[in-house]
Formats: sequence, structure tokens, C-alpha cells
Amino acid sequence: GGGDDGESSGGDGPIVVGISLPLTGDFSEPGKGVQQGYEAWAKIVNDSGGLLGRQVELKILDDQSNADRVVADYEQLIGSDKVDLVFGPFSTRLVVPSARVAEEYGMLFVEPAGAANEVFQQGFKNLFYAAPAVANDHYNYLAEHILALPADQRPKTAAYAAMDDPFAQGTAYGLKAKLEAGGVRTVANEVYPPNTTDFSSIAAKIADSRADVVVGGSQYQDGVNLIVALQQLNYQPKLAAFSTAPTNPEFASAIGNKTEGILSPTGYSQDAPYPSNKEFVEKYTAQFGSPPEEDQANAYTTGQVVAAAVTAVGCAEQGECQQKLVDWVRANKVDTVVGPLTWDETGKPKGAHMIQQWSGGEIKIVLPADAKEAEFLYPKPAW
Amino acid sequence: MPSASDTVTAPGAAPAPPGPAAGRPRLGRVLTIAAVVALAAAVLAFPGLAPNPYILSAGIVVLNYAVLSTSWNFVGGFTGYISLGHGALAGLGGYGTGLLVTKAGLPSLAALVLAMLLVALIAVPIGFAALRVRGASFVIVSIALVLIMLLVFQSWASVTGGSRGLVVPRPFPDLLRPEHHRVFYYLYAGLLALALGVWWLIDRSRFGLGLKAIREDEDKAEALGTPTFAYKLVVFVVSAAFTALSGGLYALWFGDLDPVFQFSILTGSYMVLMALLGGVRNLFGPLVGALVVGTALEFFKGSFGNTPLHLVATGVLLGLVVMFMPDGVLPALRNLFARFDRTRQSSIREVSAAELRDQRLQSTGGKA
Amino acid sequence: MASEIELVDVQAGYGRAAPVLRGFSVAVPAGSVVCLVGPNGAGKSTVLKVASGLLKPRSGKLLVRGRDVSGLGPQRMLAEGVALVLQGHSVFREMTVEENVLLGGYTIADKAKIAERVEFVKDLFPVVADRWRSLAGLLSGGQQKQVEFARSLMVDPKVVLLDEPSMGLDPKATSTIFEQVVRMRDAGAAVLLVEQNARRALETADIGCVLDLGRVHISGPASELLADPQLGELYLGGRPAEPPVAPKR
Amino acid sequence: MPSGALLFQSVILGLLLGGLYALLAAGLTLYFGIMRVVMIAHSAFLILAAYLAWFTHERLGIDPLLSMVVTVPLFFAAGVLMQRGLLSRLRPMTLTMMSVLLTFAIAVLIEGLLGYAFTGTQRRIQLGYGSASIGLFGARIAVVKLIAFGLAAVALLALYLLMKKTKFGWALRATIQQPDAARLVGIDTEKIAGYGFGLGLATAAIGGTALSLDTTIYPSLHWHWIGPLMAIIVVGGLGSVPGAAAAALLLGLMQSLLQIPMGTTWAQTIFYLALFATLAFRPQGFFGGRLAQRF
Amino acid sequence: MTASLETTDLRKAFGGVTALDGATVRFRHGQVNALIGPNGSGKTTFFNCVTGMIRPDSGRTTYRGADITRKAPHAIARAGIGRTFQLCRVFPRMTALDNVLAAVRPGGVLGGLRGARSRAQTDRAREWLTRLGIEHLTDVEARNMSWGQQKLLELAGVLMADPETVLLDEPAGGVNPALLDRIGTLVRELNAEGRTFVIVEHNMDLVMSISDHIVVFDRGRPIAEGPPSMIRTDERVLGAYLGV
Ligand SMILES: Nc1ncnc2c1ncn2[C@@H]1O[C@H](COP(=O)(O)OP(=O)(O)OP(=O)(O)O)[C@@H](O)[C@H]1O
Ligand SMILES: Nc1ncnc2c1ncn2[C@@H]1O[C@H](COP(=O)(O)OP(=O)(O)OP(=O)(O)O)[C@@H](O)[C@H]1O
Ligand SMILES: CC(C)C[C@H](N)C(=O)O
Ligand SMILES: [Mg+2]
Ligand SMILES: [Mg+2]
Repeated sequence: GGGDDGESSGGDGPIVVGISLPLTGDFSEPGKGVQQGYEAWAKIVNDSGGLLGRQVELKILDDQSNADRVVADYEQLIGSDKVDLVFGPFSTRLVVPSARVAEEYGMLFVEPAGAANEVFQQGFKNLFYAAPAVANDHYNYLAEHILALPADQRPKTAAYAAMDDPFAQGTAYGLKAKLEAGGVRTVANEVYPPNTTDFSSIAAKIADSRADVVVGGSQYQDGVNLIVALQQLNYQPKLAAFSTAPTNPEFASAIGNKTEGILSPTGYSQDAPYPSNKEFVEKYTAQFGSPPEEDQANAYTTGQVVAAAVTAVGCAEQGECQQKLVDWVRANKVDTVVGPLTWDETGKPKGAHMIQQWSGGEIKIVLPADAKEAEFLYPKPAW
Repeated sequence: MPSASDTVTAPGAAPAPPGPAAGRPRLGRVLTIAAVVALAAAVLAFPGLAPNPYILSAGIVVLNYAVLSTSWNFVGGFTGYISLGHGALAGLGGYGTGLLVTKAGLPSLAALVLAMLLVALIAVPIGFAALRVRGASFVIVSIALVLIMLLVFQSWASVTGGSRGLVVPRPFPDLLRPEHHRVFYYLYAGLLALALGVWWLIDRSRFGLGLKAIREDEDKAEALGTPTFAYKLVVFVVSAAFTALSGGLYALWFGDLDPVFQFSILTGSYMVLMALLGGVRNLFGPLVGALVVGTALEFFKGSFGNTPLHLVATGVLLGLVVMFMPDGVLPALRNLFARFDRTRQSSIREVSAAELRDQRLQSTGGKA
Repeated sequence: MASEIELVDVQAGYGRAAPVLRGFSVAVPAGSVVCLVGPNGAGKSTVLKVASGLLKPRSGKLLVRGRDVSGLGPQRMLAEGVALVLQGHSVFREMTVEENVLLGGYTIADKAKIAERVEFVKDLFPVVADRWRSLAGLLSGGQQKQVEFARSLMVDPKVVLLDEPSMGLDPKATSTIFEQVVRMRDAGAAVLLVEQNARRALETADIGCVLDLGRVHISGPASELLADPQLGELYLGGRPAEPPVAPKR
Repeated sequence: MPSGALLFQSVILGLLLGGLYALLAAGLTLYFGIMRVVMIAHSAFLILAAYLAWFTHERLGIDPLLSMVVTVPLFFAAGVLMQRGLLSRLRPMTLTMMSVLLTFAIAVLIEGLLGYAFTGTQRRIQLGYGSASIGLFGARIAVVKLIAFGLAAVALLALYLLMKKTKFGWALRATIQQPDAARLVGIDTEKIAGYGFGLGLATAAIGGTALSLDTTIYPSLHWHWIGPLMAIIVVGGLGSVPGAAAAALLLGLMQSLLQIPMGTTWAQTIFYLALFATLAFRPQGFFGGRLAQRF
Repeated sequence: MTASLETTDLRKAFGGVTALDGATVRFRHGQVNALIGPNGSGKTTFFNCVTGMIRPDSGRTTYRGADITRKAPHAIARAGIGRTFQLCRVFPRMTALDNVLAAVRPGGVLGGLRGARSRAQTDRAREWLTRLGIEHLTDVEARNMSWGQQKLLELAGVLMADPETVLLDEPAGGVNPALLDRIGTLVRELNAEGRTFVIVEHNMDLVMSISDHIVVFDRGRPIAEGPPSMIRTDERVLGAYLGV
């Protein structure tokens, strides 16, 4: 609960940033990653003198991965605790309702994890997604690469399995649309609810289709389970791509290290050459003992975007200031750890994701060509 | 005394036991009326007193719970059929309203009322299936209802939006958020008053007594000429209609519907918890329960914010109620008062056979 | 000689309500039948519940062969040789007649003994043998009662407590039960019998005891009670004093 | 039209799944049919057992199956305690309803405590043989699924024999139906009912361990299980262990086969269709069939 | 006199057991009828079939000329047939007064919304409790009553519903003999008001003293019928039932 009503707005007190995160429930794992990213941002900002000369202070509530809660949380943060700024929660499903609260209180709403198209179709005027690309564009480089292969090598058939979740489906169907347009036939297309734990039947159908390509629209655990179930059936595709799961640090051990050739899109690389990234990776590693992953980076990016606006506009409180912040973000380019970002009218970023691939027990960027750390393996080795 | 309790002496029980007991019902009635007036005043004054919009929105959540659990109590309290699936009816009300606004383009209020009617209509076949079975099987069916609805609303994405959810446009787009809250607060208060009024009406009616007879022994009630199935169905539909109204209002207020939360067993079980905590045989039982539980939920959230201990607290609370106050807070309080008044506790026949004969001779004397 | 079972000045009741038994005493010597009669709600079943250990008395004593056993539960009482047949219907409804009867011998370890008793009760109540594999809950009211009685006859208790054993039974089965009561008494058991079929019961009993308002109203040799005209009118019923009256209308 | 190989594979998967369902539902059958208790918390205990298996594997590095050495007696004791300390104190008249709520409370409590202890993160045991499988006429059978199936078969057989052939089984049923009469024939009703409940929970310990071998677990997973399991015991005829087992196999098989044309989500509706069909046409269940108490 | 309640060839088998084996019975209007027979001869099953609580396998029931064979129990109750249960059914957590009041029919859709505890009905309910000697239990919940008290309460409830025809399943079971005389008188009084009774009972004193007409069942069908004087001496009855 919050007790410090209102005193923090304006003046010389700390700038309070209100955030609600899924620290428990379905999205708790990535939710915690986002929390770390936000904390790293606050520390780095404060260590270098704060924003507008004021310290920043995070006020983080747990929404239990529950859409009702997330609304109540932002309601409380904005209406009752009178925070100066808000950052977004994790996952499309929570971003949409909370963005509305922020909108109705006129707050700038930069968010780290509302990647699905839905988010940008609500007509929000204050929302910006702080990452390079929306879900449907995650596989753009991969699609280009596959379709550019010589006809005899190009895969003929593909199987898709996606969680019934706006983000997960967005990634898989983004690729599906492009491959189908390029002549790759869809031979299996499965959707499963978020709480599915038994993937054997889905795997059986995919294996039975003998598709050349398997694409999983996954969050984390569902990806792991699907891969294990496919391996239990001894299915060996030429190409296997799964969203988010393979970039998780736990991934390899979760599937018994049988990771050979698995692909995944990512919006972030620890080795990316962007100016602020080096500082971020260093300081983050110092603070948490391990280098940042995508979720942490997206959170950090969110902080960077808001900080840039605050610094440029020169204010950080509720009221008129917020509209000025929104206008500034809309009109400017912001340099972040995932690269320079700009947004269209709906708050959609205009970039693309890179493609990573597992080989020899490590995950490396393989696409696009100008950023690659390793060669793209195709057809993939057996897993 | 507005109460479904069967232990309470009926008003105007003329030859009832003499002594202190005789004066009590009247005093009790005065106290009750005073309490009701005070409660109503408190409810109406709340928005003016709420320090900020967040508290006001919490008030709406509590009122929503109060309406839901009062609606639940039409079935649970009268007939004793414990439904853990009423959350599904609220969800249907919410989705119905939302879909009618977004897909059919109806104005919000019309959508709300039409959705209520539709849910009442759907409740007929649902009730038809569910009420055929009793006791534990009914509970299972009610749980199944939620799970089915969840499956359907998650999978039938082309209509319901699936797990992407459904966004319901605001009924009053021009209102600022605090004003919006205030309007919905009063709408909910009105709905609560309506639900309470109908419950009260049924409670004191013959229909209500028939429902209570069903609760006690369904076959017996049937043998006495109560059309038990029709009675159950009617009250189920009434309950469903109020639940749907509450759910629909919520959809209009909240704006974002997600199947996972609209069709959650937890919603239904909160209704049960609240009604039970307050006392299912009492008009104000569910309301009291909602005040306690709703406030407690907000409080737990405040104090254990980032742990799942709110679940632990809910579980412990429900367990304590079931173990120690199975009749609810209100009856427990009444028993507490009754303890000072032991005169009416005896159940043994207080007249000997000889006295009984004498009485009888007197009464039959005239007839024979 | 001490009685087989004796209740001394017992107070007992349910929950927090006023007591049902208010200083009740009765003694049943070995080899005799004591019959308890009284109006509905006088407390007769309550007496048997106390005597069998189902209900703990609030005060007063329960003696078995002179030993104070107040407060023991029903299993311990069974071990003391005290068995109760409940009023109403207490068969295990969803078990077969076989299982019901065999459960009557739950405490008997000796298989041969069980088999012998099974033959005995089958013989006594033909319906038990006829319906051996039916679910007991599906029998008619009187058939269930017979199964129940058969179940309790599986053991040979020293003290038998019977709560309205003839209720719902047809005349034949009623006779069988009263015969068994006599047989048990002759075998040296102490029988405490509660009956609303009061005249028949008092004809069988040695001692009668009239209970009213939770106290002994009067007790004495059964034959004397039977002869008492006032008792007859108040408690035992009889030929209607006046013929059925023609009503006013 | 699905290929023959896919059909065959699905049949195998369905049978393996059905076996697991049978084990998971066995406890519910016990409490529900025989003891008149609707044990909503059963699946929460399954998940708890699965977590304990996961935890022993994670922390001690030993095979999760070994955790049963501890969890089975532990759950048995917990069951005895739960019955003696909580359920036996409920009023007999409202037992069925109140037990629903009480066990619901326990389910929520377990979920909350699991979340507190292990966070809401999804967990999965990583076994060396996790993705190993053996071939059978062109189909593949995962080793972990085979182990779970074996556990189920053994546990169910033992349970059946215990209930039908031993004095304990009889005493348990008698206790539930007529506690007073049971006490009067010399049954220690409290002890017996406690053991009965303990037995039910012991099956949850085995079931949870079997479950943990090849699935992801998270604290709120039990809601996902309770619906299908309840449907199984109703279809099987409340209280009949063989009935529940048959219903479980059948429904598991149907679910698996229906997934081919309908997909995972819609295939789950088979449980509820079967539930409603049963209640409409044969409320006493299709395989068990005890008396409907009326008059 | 016309037949009021009539069954033709009712049959009902439960698995292997034939409970009713072609029961054809006529009960006349305005009489006190008794239905007797050994345990398990099908008397209760007969009641259950007549009142619609179980469906006969075949056969017909008519009441005052109308076929009621397939009607729902409540419809049959509304047609004027009330009954009690052998194993005694009361509403356990209701007071005696409410138990009796619950028997009042709402009458029409809106009738259901009328107050349940109107003065007139309450007075009538109290009168029934008094006539059955349990008025001191008016405010006691039924579950806290002794067996016999519950039996009497059930009877009060049925009579409150004011049925034209009353089926009583062992009304005397467990009722004190002194009160039994009372019940006998009551039945005759009510009968004189025009009510028909069908009474299942094993207490022969009561049966013989109050009934006009006796039907004897054995193995699911009537084996004899007639006035008490005739039944008392009928040899088949003596053999099958009275056991002498
Ligand atoms: N479970 C109970 N709770 C509260 N009061 C009870 C309970 N059982 C019986 N009583 C009361 O105790 C008194 C005595 O009951 P009991 O059953 O001993 O009577 P009884 O003499 O056996 O009567 P009957 O001949 O009707 O069986 C009655 O007035 C009854 O109302
Ligand atoms: N639901 C049922 N299922 C199976 N058998 C039944 C069922 N109901 C009754 N029966 C059987 O039908 C026969 C007739 O039973 P019914 O209850 O009608 O007898 P009754 O004449 O009322 O006997 P009593 O005098 O003992 O009450 C009995 O053999 C009984 O076992
Ligand atoms: C890229 C991810 C951070 C996006 C997130 N999983 C979502 O649901 O939108
Ligand atoms: Mg008694
Ligand atoms: Mg009968």
C-alpha cells in the first residue's frame, strides 16, 4: 500500500516512477526480469546524478499476472500515490488494460513488453513500445533468408504451433504469412491455450506431417515442453524456430542440452555496438552478477526513453507535463541499448529483430548478415 | 426481522413463550431498521468521503462483490445448492454486454439489459441440466460450467476475441476517470438495493418457504406439492439475471475482458465465501461478507503485495469460517446475544402426559 | 448381586440445550427384561444412547456389573458386552445384506463362530437369506429392520439395548423379535427394551418403567403396570374410551 | 484424413494419458463416492507432490521416483490429520457442501504456499531419460510416460484389492454410511475414516510424482486438473474405483484422438460433454452404479 | 359410491425383485382404507407409484377418473393426494411451525409472492400442531425432535396441505399408544369431513378400529379385500400376514 500521498510531485523530492509487474502468476519469470531491468536503470541514473537533478525512486506493485489487478495497481499509483511517471508492465495482455488507465489520467506510457499488434490498434495516444519491432516482424530476417535460398534447398512444408496469446501468435503468424506467400506450404497449424502442459498430441501431429520447418509461437515453458515432446517422437526437422524460450538462460538445461540448431528472434544482444549498451551490460552485470537478457534490456530501454523525454522537456510530474513528454517522444529519435528507436502514430517501433541460433551449446546471432556472430546452419543438425 | 432464518420466531407469534423473549422481536426490529438506515447512508456518502479515485474504485469493487454474492445467495441461500460456477454467469453477462456494444453497436445501457435477458435465457437450459442433479454432483457441474465457458471463450476467437480479450468502449467517453468511477459507484449501489429488495421479497414469501423446503428435503417438498424443479429453475434464472447485470456493469466500467479472469473459479468461490461468511440465510449476510472479504482482499494486497500470500490468507479465512462459523457472522452474533437469554433453549416437552391430557380434554371437550 | 447394567441419577442432553434426562435411574439385572415406556419425546432413546456410550451423561453414573463405565465410547461398551439396536433405520444402505450381517461380527475373530451365527440369523429371518446379495438400502422398511436386528444378533451380548425393535415389522417378524428377547433373557442376558407397542412389551418384560419428562414416573413389576388403569390411559393406550365420534359437520 | 501412423500413435498416447488420469482420479473416487466428501484440494495435493518430487530431484539430485519414500507416508499422515482435525468436525448434515468449501480453502492455501515457496515460475524436472523413447510398430513411447503408466496400474490394483477384499474396506464404507451404527458394531470410526482419507492422499502422492516426470508444474496448475478429474469420477460412477479407471482410459483415449481433427482446446470439451451426457442419461454413472437414495 | 383412487395392473420390478406384480386396487371416495401385508409385499412401492415418485413399469393409475400415471409428484399432490413417508421425512432445519407452513400451496404465479406467514395460515398451522399434541414444539427445529415427534410433525404437515386423499405410510410407527387413540379419532373426524384415507399400518388394533375397507397385499398384489370383520377371519390373510 502507499502512504506517501502526493508529496513527491514537483519540487526537489525524488521523482517517483509507478510500475506494476507480474511478479507472481503466469508471467512471473519474465516479470522479474523486467523488474531487474528497471532497477538497473534506476541505479544507473541515480549514480550519475539522477534526472533533472532529482533522484528517481521506483514504486513497484505486483499484479499477480491478473488484468483486474494491473488496472487497480495503476489506478492506485496514479490516483492515490500520485506518482510522477509510470512505466509499463509485462506482456501484451496486461499492457492493454493498464495503458487505458494511463491514457485516461493523461500519463505518458512507455512499455517494455506489449509487442503484439493488438496494443497498437486500441487508438492509444500516449503509448510507446520500447523495443525494436512488434511481434509480427520478429522473423523478418529469417523469412527473407529462407525465401532467398535456392529452390532445391528451400523448405517445402512448415508446421506451426502457437500459444493462444496475442504475442506468441503474432510471432508465429508473422512468419507464417511470409512463408506462405513465398510458397512454403503449411502442413500443420496448432493453437494451444496458455495453460497447456501436455504437448504429446500436438507433437504427434507435427511429427506425422514431416514438415521441413517447425515454428513455435511460444513464451517460455510451452516452448520447452513442445521441444521435448517432439524429441520424444524423434522428429528431425530441417529448421526449428521458437520465440522467446531459446533466449532464456535456463533453456538449454531445461531440454537436456539437446539444443542443436534451434532458432529464435531477439531484439537485444549483449554485444550490440550501441553506445549505451556497454555501460548497461557492465553495470548490470556488476549489480546482478550475470549479464542482462532481453527482458531486462527492454525494461532498461523503457527507462532510457522516458529519461530522454524528461531531460529534453524539463519536467516530470502529473498534469500538463505529461502531454509535453508524449509530444516529445512522438517527434524524436531515442538512442537506446537496442539501438535508435522511433515510433509511428500508434506507438509502434520501426525496427526489426535479429535471429539467433544454438550451436555447440551456445546461442549466437546468425541474421542479419551484418550483425552475425556465426554462420546460419541449414539444414539444422539433429537434436 | 428481514431474515431467512428458520429459528427466529415469526412476527406476531402470539402465544409464544412468555417472559423476556416476548419483547425482543420488536427491539430487534428497531435495531435492524436503524442498522439498515445507517448502512444505506454510509454507502451513499462514501464517494464524497473517498480521498482519491483509487479508493473510490476499490469501493466499486466491493460493491460489485456485494451484488455478486447477494445474487449468488438467491440460489445458495434459499435452495442450498452451492454453485461454485456463478463466475461463469457474471462472465457471460460481461461478455454479452461487451459483444452487444462492440459487435451489434447497441448503446451501453441497452446492451446491459439485453445481455441480462440473454443470460437469463441461457440460464434456463443451464439450470435445466445442472439442477437435475443434487448435492455434490451439482457442485461438479457448476465447476464444469466455468471451465467450459473458459474453453469456449478462449477458443472461439473469431467472435469473442479469444485470449486476446475484448475491449468494451466506455459508455461515457467524455467523463474523466474519477467522474466515471462516481457514476458507476451509484449504478452499483442501485443494483445492490434492487437485488436486496428482491431477495427480501422472496424470503418472506411462500415461494421462498418452498425454496427453503427444497433445501431441507427435496423429495418431501415435492410430495407436498411444491413444483421443486420449476421453483429451482425460476430462482436460478433470477440469480443468473442479477449476476449477469453485475458482470455487465463491470464490463462497462472496467473495459477489458479476458476469458481467464472472466471465467475464473475464484470469482465464483469469492461469492460463496462472502455469502457464507456473512450468513447465507440472512438478507444482509452476503453484503456483510463482501464488505469484510472485499476490504480484506485489498488489505492483503497492500500488505503482502508481491507474494501469493493473499491466497493463503483467503484460504485460511474460508477455512476458519467453515470450521467455526458455518452459519456466518450475523447468526453467530445473534447467538452471542441469545446466550444471555437462555429461557428458550430447552427442547424437551415441558408438559407431562397428564397435563397434555387435561389440555386436550378441554380443547376437544367442546368438539366432541 | 449387582445389576448387569445400571444408570444412577443420570443427567443428559444435547448440545447446550436444557437436559433431557433429569436424574434418571434404572437397573437391569441379569436374566431379566426391563421395559421402558413413555410418551414421545420423554427421553427413552436418550436413555439407551447413554447406556450404550453414544451420548456422554452430564452427570450421574453408568455402571456395568458394578463398575463405573461412564464416559466410555460405544466400542469400549461393546467390549463390555453392551449392544444397542438403534431406533429407526441404521442399515448400511449401500452395502449388501451380506456385508451388513458380517459387519455385525466385526469384533469376532473366530471365522467358524461367524459362520455359525450367520446360519443362525439366516434361519431366524428368511428375508436375510433371500436377499443376501441385495443392497440393504433397497429393501423395504420392515426388511431393513430385520437385517438390522440380524446384524445385532451376530454377537451374543450380555446386555442388550433395544430401541423400538418392532417398529415397522409385520406381526410375524414382531413375534420373532419378542421370541428372541425371551431367548436372550433365558440365556442370562439383561435386556433393556424401549417399545411403543407397550402392552405387548410389558407382557414380555419382567419390570416396567414409565418415563416422562426425563424422569422415572413409576416403575414396578410389568404385570402391575399393565393392570393400572390410569397408566393405561396416559401411556399405554387401549381400547378407545369412547367409540369414534361422529363429527359436527 | 489422418494417417494410420498418426492414429496409432494417438491411441498409444491416449491410453498412456488415460492411465495417468485413472491414478489421479482414484483418490477423488475414494473420498467422494465412499466418504461423501468432495475433495477439491485433491489436485492441489497432486501438484504439491509433483513439486516435492521436483524439489528432491533439483536439490538432492536423486531420481524423483525416490521422493515417494517420503511423500507417500507424509501424505497419508496429512490425510489422517485432515480428516480427524477438520472434516470430522463438520456437521454431518451439511458435510457434502461444507467439505467442498473447506477443501477449496485448502486448495487455495496450498497454491498460495507453493507460490510463496517456489514462486509462480513453471518448473519441469530435467531427467536424463526425459526425451528417451522406445519404438513400437512405428510409434514411439516415451519412457517417462511408460513409468507413469506402470505406477498408475500398480497403485490402482492395490487400492482396489484393499477396498474390496479387506475388512478395512468394509469398515470404511460402513463408517461413512451410518457412523452411529458402525460404532455400535465395534468399528473405531474415527480411526477408519482417517485412514480412508489418508489412503486417498497417498494416491495423490503417487499420482503427483508420476505427473511430475513429464510435465510442467506451477502452483495454479491444479485448477486445470480438477475439471477433467471430476468429470471422470462422475462418468465412472461415483465411488467405483474400476469405474473411474475405465472412464479415465476411455476419456483419455477420446481426448487424444479428438485432438487430431479438433485441436487441443476443443478436444478438452469431451470431458464436459461426457459429464453432461452422464448426468442427463445415467446420473449414477456409466460403470459404477450405486443406489440413488430416495425413499 | 365412486372409485376415487384406482390402479390397474401396476407392475414394478427392481432388477430381479418384483415389487408390484399386477396390483389392481380401487379405493372408494370418502372411506378410510387400510393397506396391509407382510414386510416387502410392495405397500410402500405402491404408494411411490401412485404419488409419481417412481414410474411403474406398466399399469395405470387414475384419480377421480383422470389418468395420473405419468404425472410429476407435485402435480399429483396438487391434484389432491397427500402422503407421508414410512421413514419419516421432515425439513430438519426448520421449526415445527415452518414445517407445517411449508405445506401451504402458493396458488398461482403471483400467489408465490404472498407472505408465507400470514396470520390466517399461522393460526391454522398452530391448530394442527395442537391437534397432534406437539404444540409445545412450535419453535423447535425438527432435527432436534425425537422420532415420534417427527412422525407427528410430518402428519401435521400433510394435513395442513389439505389434501382430499391422504396416504399414510405407517402413521403409528413409534407413536405413543395414548396418542395413537387420538390419531385414530382424528382420522375418523377428517374422514367425516369428506376426506379419503389410505393407511399402511402393521398395528392391527388401529387398522381394525378405524378402517372401513382393508386391502391385503402379498408379493406385490392384493390377495384379499373387504371390511375388517371379513379380513380378520380370512384364511389367506391369516396365513400370509397375521402368522397364526
Ligand atoms: N439430537 C437432538 N438434539 C436436541 N434435542 C434432541 C435431540 N434428540 C432428541 N432431542 C430432544 O430430547 C427429547 C427426548 O428425545 P428422545 O429421542 O430420547 O425421546 P423418546 O422418548 O425416544 O421419544 P420417541 O418415543 O418419540 O422416540 C425430545 O424432546 C427431543 O426433542
Ligand atoms: N428402489 C428399490 N430398488 C430395489 N428393490 C426395491 C426398491 N424399493 C423396494 N424394493 C423391493 O421391493 C419389495 C417391496 O418393497 P416395499 O417397500 O414396497 O414393501 P412394503 O410392503 O412397504 O414393506 P414394509 O412393510 O416392510 O414397509 C421389497 O422386496 C423391496 O426389497
Ligand atoms: C518480446 C516480449 C517481451 C513480448 C511479450 N512476451 C508479450 O507478450 O508481448
Ligand atoms: Mg425414541
Ligand atoms: Mg413400506
